[in-house]
Amino acid sequence: MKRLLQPILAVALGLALGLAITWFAGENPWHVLKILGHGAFGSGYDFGMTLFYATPLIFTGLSVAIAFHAGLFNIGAEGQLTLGALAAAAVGALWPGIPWPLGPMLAGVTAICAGTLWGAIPGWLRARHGSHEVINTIMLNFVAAGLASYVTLYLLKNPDSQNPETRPIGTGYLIHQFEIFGGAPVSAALPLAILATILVWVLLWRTALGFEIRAVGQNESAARAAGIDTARIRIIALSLAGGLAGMVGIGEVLGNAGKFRMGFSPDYGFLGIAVALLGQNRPAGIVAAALLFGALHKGTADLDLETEHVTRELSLVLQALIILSVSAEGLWSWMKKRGQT
Amino acid sequence: ADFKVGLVLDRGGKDDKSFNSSAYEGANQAKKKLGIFLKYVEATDDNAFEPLLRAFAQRDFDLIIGIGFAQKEAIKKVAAQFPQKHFAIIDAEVDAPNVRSLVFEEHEGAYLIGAIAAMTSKSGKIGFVGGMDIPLIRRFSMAYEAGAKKINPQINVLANFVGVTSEAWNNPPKGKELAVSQYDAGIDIIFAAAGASGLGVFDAAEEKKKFAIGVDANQNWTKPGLILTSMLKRVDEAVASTIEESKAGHFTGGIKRFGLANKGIDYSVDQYNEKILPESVRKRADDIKAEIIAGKIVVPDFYKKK
Amino acid sequence: MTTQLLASTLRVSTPLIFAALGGMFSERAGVINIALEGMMLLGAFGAAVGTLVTHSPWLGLVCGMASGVLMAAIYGLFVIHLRANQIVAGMAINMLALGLTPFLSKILYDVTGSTPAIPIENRFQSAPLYLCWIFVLLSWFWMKYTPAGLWFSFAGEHPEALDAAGIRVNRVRWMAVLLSGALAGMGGASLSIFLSSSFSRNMTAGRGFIALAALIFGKWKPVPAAIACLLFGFTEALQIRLQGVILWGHEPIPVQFIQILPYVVTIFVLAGFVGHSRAPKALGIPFRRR
Amino acid sequence: MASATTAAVELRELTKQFNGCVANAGVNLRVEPGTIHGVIGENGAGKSTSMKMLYGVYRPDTGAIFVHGKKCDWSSPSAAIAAGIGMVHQHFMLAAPYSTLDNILLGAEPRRWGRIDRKAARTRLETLANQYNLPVDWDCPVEQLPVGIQQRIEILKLLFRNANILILDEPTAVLTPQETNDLFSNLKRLRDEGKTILLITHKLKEVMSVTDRITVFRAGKVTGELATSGTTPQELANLMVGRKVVLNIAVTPASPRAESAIEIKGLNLTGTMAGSRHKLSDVNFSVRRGEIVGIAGVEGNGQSELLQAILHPRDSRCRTSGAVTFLGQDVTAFQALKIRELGVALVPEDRHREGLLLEQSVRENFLLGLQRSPAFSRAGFLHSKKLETTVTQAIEEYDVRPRNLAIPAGSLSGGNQQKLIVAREFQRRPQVLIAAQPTRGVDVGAIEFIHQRIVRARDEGAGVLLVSSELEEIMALSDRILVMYEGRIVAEFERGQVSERELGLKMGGS
Ligand SMILES: Nc1ncnc2c1ncn2[C@@H]1O[C@H](COP(=O)(O)OP(=O)(O)OP(=O)(O)O)[C@@H](O)[C@H]1O
Ligand SMILES: Nc1ncnc2c1ncn2[C@@H]1O[C@H](COP(=O)(O)OP(=O)(O)OP(=O)(O)O)[C@@H](O)[C@H]1O
Ligand SMILES: [Mg+2]
Ligand SMILES: [Mg+2]
Repeated sequence: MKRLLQPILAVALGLALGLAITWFAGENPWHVLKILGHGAFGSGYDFGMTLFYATPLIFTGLSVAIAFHAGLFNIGAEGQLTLGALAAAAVGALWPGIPWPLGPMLAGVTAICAGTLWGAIPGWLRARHGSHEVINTIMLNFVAAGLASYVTLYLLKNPDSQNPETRPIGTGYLIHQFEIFGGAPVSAALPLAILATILVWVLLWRTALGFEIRAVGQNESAARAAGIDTARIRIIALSLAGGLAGMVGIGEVLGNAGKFRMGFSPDYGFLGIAVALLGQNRPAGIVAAALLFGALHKGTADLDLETEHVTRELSLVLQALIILSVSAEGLWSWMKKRGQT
Repeated sequence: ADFKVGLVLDRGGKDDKSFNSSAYEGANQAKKKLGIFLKYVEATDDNAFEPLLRAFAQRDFDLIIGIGFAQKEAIKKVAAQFPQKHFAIIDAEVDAPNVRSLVFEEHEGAYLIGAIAAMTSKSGKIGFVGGMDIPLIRRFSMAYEAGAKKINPQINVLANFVGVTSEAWNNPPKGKELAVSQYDAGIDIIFAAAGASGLGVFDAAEEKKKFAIGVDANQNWTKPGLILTSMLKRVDEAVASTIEESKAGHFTGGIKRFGLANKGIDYSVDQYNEKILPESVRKRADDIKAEIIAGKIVVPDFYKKK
Repeated sequence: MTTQLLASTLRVSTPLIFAALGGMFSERAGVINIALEGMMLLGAFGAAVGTLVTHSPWLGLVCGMASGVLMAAIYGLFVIHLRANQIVAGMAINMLALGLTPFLSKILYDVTGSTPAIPIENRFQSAPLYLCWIFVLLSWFWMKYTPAGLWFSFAGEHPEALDAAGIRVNRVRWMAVLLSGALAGMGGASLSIFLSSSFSRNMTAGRGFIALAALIFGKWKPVPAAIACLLFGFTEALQIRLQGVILWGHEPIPVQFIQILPYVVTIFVLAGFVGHSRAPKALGIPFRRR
Repeated sequence: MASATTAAVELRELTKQFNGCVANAGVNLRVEPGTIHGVIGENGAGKSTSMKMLYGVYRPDTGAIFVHGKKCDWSSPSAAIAAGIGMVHQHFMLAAPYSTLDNILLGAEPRRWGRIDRKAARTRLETLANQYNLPVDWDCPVEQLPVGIQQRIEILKLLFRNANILILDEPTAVLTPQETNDLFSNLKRLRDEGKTILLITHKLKEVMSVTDRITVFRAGKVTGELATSGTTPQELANLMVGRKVVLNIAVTPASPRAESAIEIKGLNLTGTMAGSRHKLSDVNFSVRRGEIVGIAGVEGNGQSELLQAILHPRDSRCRTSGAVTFLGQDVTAFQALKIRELGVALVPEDRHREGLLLEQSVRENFLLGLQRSPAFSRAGFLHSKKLETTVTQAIEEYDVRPRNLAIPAGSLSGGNQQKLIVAREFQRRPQVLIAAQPTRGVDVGAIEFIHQRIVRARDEGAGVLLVSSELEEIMALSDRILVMYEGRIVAEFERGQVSERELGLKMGGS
C-alpha cells in the first residue's frame, strides 16, 4: 500500500510545485492541469501519443534496470538504441524485398543483436579489463552517434530527403500500427514492450540466471564464493541491457518512421535511467514510470500550444520538478514526522 | 473571424538567430501588416511535429506553416487528412495541392559567397565551418568551394564540422576552436553555417582580427568590420508573402523556389561591412550573380549529386 | 603547429578541469554528481548575465559560481536532506537547468535560449586558463592537508567512521556539494565568458559527462583527474586539426571517424593502462543516523 | 555498597526499536567508575544497540542516560566524545584505503595554520604507542593491516582522544590468544589509571578473567548483574540463553574412511591476489572423509589465500601451481561452480563479505550457490515452492530467529546470520565441508550448536577442513591439526598430542 501511495503522492507534489511555477509565469494552474490531462489522455490520438512515447522508455528503463541489478550503471542505452535502430534500418534498406513476417523478424533480431553488441563491449571491458562501464558507455554513445552519422550520410543516404536519414525500408518490414489511436504511431512495439517486461520479470525473479545477476549486483564477493562466474554474469547483464535498448529500434524504424533518422530519440536512453530508478528497478514500476513520462512529454507539448506563457522550457522545468519530488525518498518520512508533531 | 496562422518551429526554436528566427520575423511582419492571429509552437523532438500540426488543423487554423525539412513527412500526412486547410513548408518539397513548398537555392548563394571570399582572401586559403554534418550543410560547402575555385583555381578550401549530433548547432566554444585552428593554419576568411556555433566562429574572428561570413540572416552587425558579408536566405519574405497571399485568397500549392533571381537568396551589404567589402569585389560578385541567374554558370548542387 | 595544438588543448580542457574538480569534491564525499552538466549550464548562464550587468568578467565569474552553488543547493536539498536517488535527482537537475536557462533569458532579454553578446573587453582573455590549475593545486592541498579534506574522504569512504569520530556526515556532504557547484559553475562560466561571447542554449553540450568520465579516469583524485581532462582536451584539439586532412587517396577521412577518435582512444587507454579505478565505497548511499 | 558513589555510566529504562523490531526493551545498567564492566548476552540481545545509544550513534526512543551523574541528551557522538566517552565498534570504523594516522586523527586533528599537523599527531601517538606497547605502522593503508593491528588502531583512537570511559564491543573476536592477553593487560592498566571500561564479549573465559562486574542481556533486557568473583561461566551461560548450555561438547573420536576428500599437492601462489600479504609455498596436505582437519594459525598467514586457491583453482590470481583434488577428481581446470557441485560446502570466513546478500531476504540467501542445483531449479527456472518448504524446514531445524523468510538477511543478528549460512551449506549434505572461522562473533548457544553440526557432518562421512584462529575450537574439534605460518604448513599433530601452549608457540613461528 505504502509502496503504491508514496509515488502517487510524490507525483502530486511535483505537479503542484510545477503548477505553482506556471502560476508564477502567469497562467491559471487549474487550466494548465486540465490541458496536461487532456493533452496526454484526452482523445484516442492523444493517448496514443502518450503510449508512443512510453514504449521506448519501457525498453530503456528495463535496460538500465537489468544492468542495475547486476551492479552496473548503463548510461549507454542511448548509443545502444541508436545502433539497434540503425541496424534494423540497414537490413530493411539493403534487402527491401523481404516479405512481411520474415522482414520484421529479421530486422528485429538484427536490432537486438546490434544493441546487444553495443552492451557487450562495455560489459566485456569491465569484466576482463576492469575499466569502468560508466565511462565506456558514455564514450560508446558518442561513437554510436558518429557511426550512425557515417552510415546515413555515406552508405545508406536517402536521396529524396535533406534529413540525415537512411533510405526507406521495404514495405514488407513494417509492423502493425493500431488504428484505434486515430493515427498515432502506436505499433506492435507496444505489446512487444509489455512482453519484454514480463520476460525481464521472469528472468530476474524466476530463473537461476536472474538470481545470479542479482547476487552479483548485491555482493560480488559472496556471489563469487558461491561459485558464480561474476565476469560472465556482468557481460551477460550488459548484453541483455543492450539488447533491450536495441529493441527501441524496432518501434522507431519498423513501427513508425520506416527508416533511420539521426537524432530521432529525445534522449530516451537518459530518460530510461530516471524511469528505471523511479520504477524502483521493478518491471511493473518501470511500465508505470514510462507511462508517466510519456504522458508528461505529450501533455507538456500541448501546453506550449494552448497557453500564452508556458513554453517547452517551462515544461522541462515542470518535468524536472516532478522527477525530483518522486525521487525524494526522505520526503515521505519528513511529511510523516511533520504530521505527528 | 480573424485569419489564423499557426507556425510550427523546428527544434532550434524561435530565437535561433537563424531560419527559425527569420520565419518568426516574417510571420510577425505579416501579423502587424494584416492583423492576423498568429500562434507559434516549438517542437521538442522530431516525433512532435505531427501532433502539433494536427492540433493546429483541428483548432481551425487557416494556414499552418512548418519550418524546416524535418517536418516533411508530418506535413505530407496531416495535409492529406485536412485537404481544406492550407499548409506551407520551408526547405522541403511536398507534393500536394494544399501545400506550398518554399525551397531555397542555398547553393547559388554559397557559390557567390565562395567567390567573394576568394576575391578577398590574401592568403589563398579560405575556410568553412558547418554545424552538424547533414546534406543541407554539404550543399553549402560544396557550392562554396566551387565558387571559390571559379575565382582562384589554386585556392585552398578547408571545411570542418562542429559535430555529428544535434548538439553541434549549440556549441560555440567548439565552433571557436575550429575557427581558431583554421585561422592558425593561415586561413583568413571563414564562412560559418553552424547555427549558434557560428557565434564562436565570429568570436575567433574578433580575436584573430580576421574575417568571417554570416549565414541566413544578416549577421554583419554582430562584429562590425569583421563580418565580411552574410549570405541571406529570406525565409522571412517567403513566410510573409505566403501568409499574405493565403489571406487574400490567392493561395496556390506547389513548389516555390527562392534563389538569386528573385532575391530570396542574396548577400548583404550595409553600413557594417561596406568599408571592408571593396567596390570592385561587389561589382564582380554582381556579375557572377547575373551569370548564375542567366544560367551561364551552373552551380553544383549536392542534392542533385547521387 | 605544436604550440597551437597545446594552446588549444589547454583551452578546451579548462571547463572540463573545473567541472571535474567539482565532481571530485562531491563524489569523494559520497555524493554522485551526474548533475555537473546542469550546474555548469546554470553557471554559464549566471556568468554571462553577471558580466553583462557588471561589465567585469571577475564579477561575472562570481555570479557563475553563485549560480552553480544555487543549483547545487537544490541538488543537495534533494539528495542529502530528502535522500533522493542521486542519479535520478542528478538527471532532473540537468533537465531543470536546460529548461530554466532559456526561461530566464526570455524574462531578462526577451530572447529564449541566449544572452546578448558580451563585448570582448569584458571577457576573459586567458585568466581561467591559469585559474583552473591553481584550483587543481588548491584542491590537491585541500584533500591532502586540511581537516575538511580528510572529512570529505571519510564521508565518501566510511561515513559511519566519520560520524563516530564526532563529525556530522551530512554537513560535510553539504559543504562538498556546494563546493562542487561553485567549481562546476566556474567551468560553465569559462564556457560563456571565456571560450565564447555569450550564453547559448545547452552550450555545455555533454561536457559535464566528459568531466565525470575524466574524474573516474583520474581515480577520483584532483591531479590525475585534471590530467585526464587534458587528455580529453588533447584528443579534442587533435580531432579539430585532423578534420579535412588527407591521409591517403584523394578524399579526407570522413569527419565522423575523426569525431569519434577521442572517445575510442579513451576506451583503449582505459582498458590498456588504467585498469580498476575504485570508487569511494559509500558513493551514492545517503547517510542517515537512527 | 556501590550506590554511595556516583556511577560513571547509568542507563535507565532505555528502549529502542528499528522499524518495529525491538532491540532494547527497558535496559538498566550501572557502571562504577574505575572498573571493567563486562556485558554479555546472546546474539541480537541488544548489547551493541545500547552501547551505541550511550555513544550517541543511535538516539533512544525512551529512557535516560547519565554520565558521571549528569543527564545526557545527546544526538551525536561528538557530544559523547566531548564527555570523555570512546568506543571501539564491533565492526571497525576504519576507512580501508587511508593511512593509520589519518584514521586515528579523524575528527581530532591537531592543526597548524589551518592544515593538519600530522607531525604533532605522530609524536603524540608514538608516545602513546610506546607507553601501552601498541606498535603500528602509521603510514600503511589500514586495509593492508591484519585485523589484530586494526584493533590496536581503534584503541589508539580512544587514547588519542583521552577518553575516560571506554566501550569495547567484542574486541577479542578477531584476536589471537597472545593479542587478547596483551589487550587485557592494557585494559587492566587503563582501569588502574582510573578509566572506566565497558567490555562486550561472547567469551565467558574472558569475562571471568578480566572484568569486575558483569551485566547479562537477553532479548533486549537485562537479566542479571553480578560481581565476577561470585559467579561461574556455567551460571552466566544459563542466564544468557535461558536454559542449560553444554559448554564443552564431548567429541567422539573420528573413524576416518579410506577415501580422500581433499588432496593438496605442491600448492604455490606467487600471484597478486588483492590484499594478500602472504604467498603460499609448497602446501601439501590431505583430508580423508570422516575426519576433521583443523588449520590453526594467526590470521593473515595464508589461510584465506589457501581457501581461494582450492576453491578457484583456475583463477591465476589465486593459484600459480600445484594440484588440487576433491573426492579423487583433479579440479585444477574446474570452474568454481563445478567444484561446489561435487558436494563441497563452504562456511566463509567473513559472512558479510562472502556469505550473504544482506539486502535480500532470508529465502533468497538460502538459494545462494544452490540456484543451479536440481533441487531448486529445472532448466534454469527456479522452483519457488520447493524452496519455500525447504527453507521453512531448515530455519526451524537450525533455529534461525526470527522465523521469517521474507526479512532481509542484514536485519538478522550476527549469530543468526551465521546459522543461516550453516543451514544453507549443511543442507547440501556435503561430502566435503570447508568451514572458516565458523563461530566468529557467535554466542555460546550458537557455538554449541554449530560445533555439534560440524561433528555430525563428519560422522555422516564428510571430510571437514576447519580453519580457525580460535585455539579452543581447533583443539576441541580437530582430529588432526595443521599449523600454518607465513604461507607454509609448519607442523602437524594428532588429536590430543599437543597442548594449547605448544600450539600457540608454533602459530607464533617458533
Ligand atoms: N540498524 C539496524 N536496523 C535494524 N535492526 C537492527 C539494527 N541494528 C540492530 N538491529 C536489530 O536489533 C537487535 C539487537 O541488535 P544488537 O546489534 O544490539 O545485538 P547484539 O546484542 O549486539 O548482538 P551480537 O552479539 O550479534 O552483536 C537485533 O535483533 C538486530 O537484528
Ligand atoms: N576483475 C578482474 N580483473 C582482472 N582479471 C580478472 C578479473 N576478473 C576475472 N579476471 C580473470 O579472468 C579469468 C576468469 O575469472 P573468474 O574469476 O571468473 O575465474 P574462472 O576462470 O571462472 O574460475 P573460477 O570461477 O573457478 O575461479 C581469470 O583468469 C581471472 O584472472
Ligand atoms: Mg568463475
Ligand atoms: Mg553486537
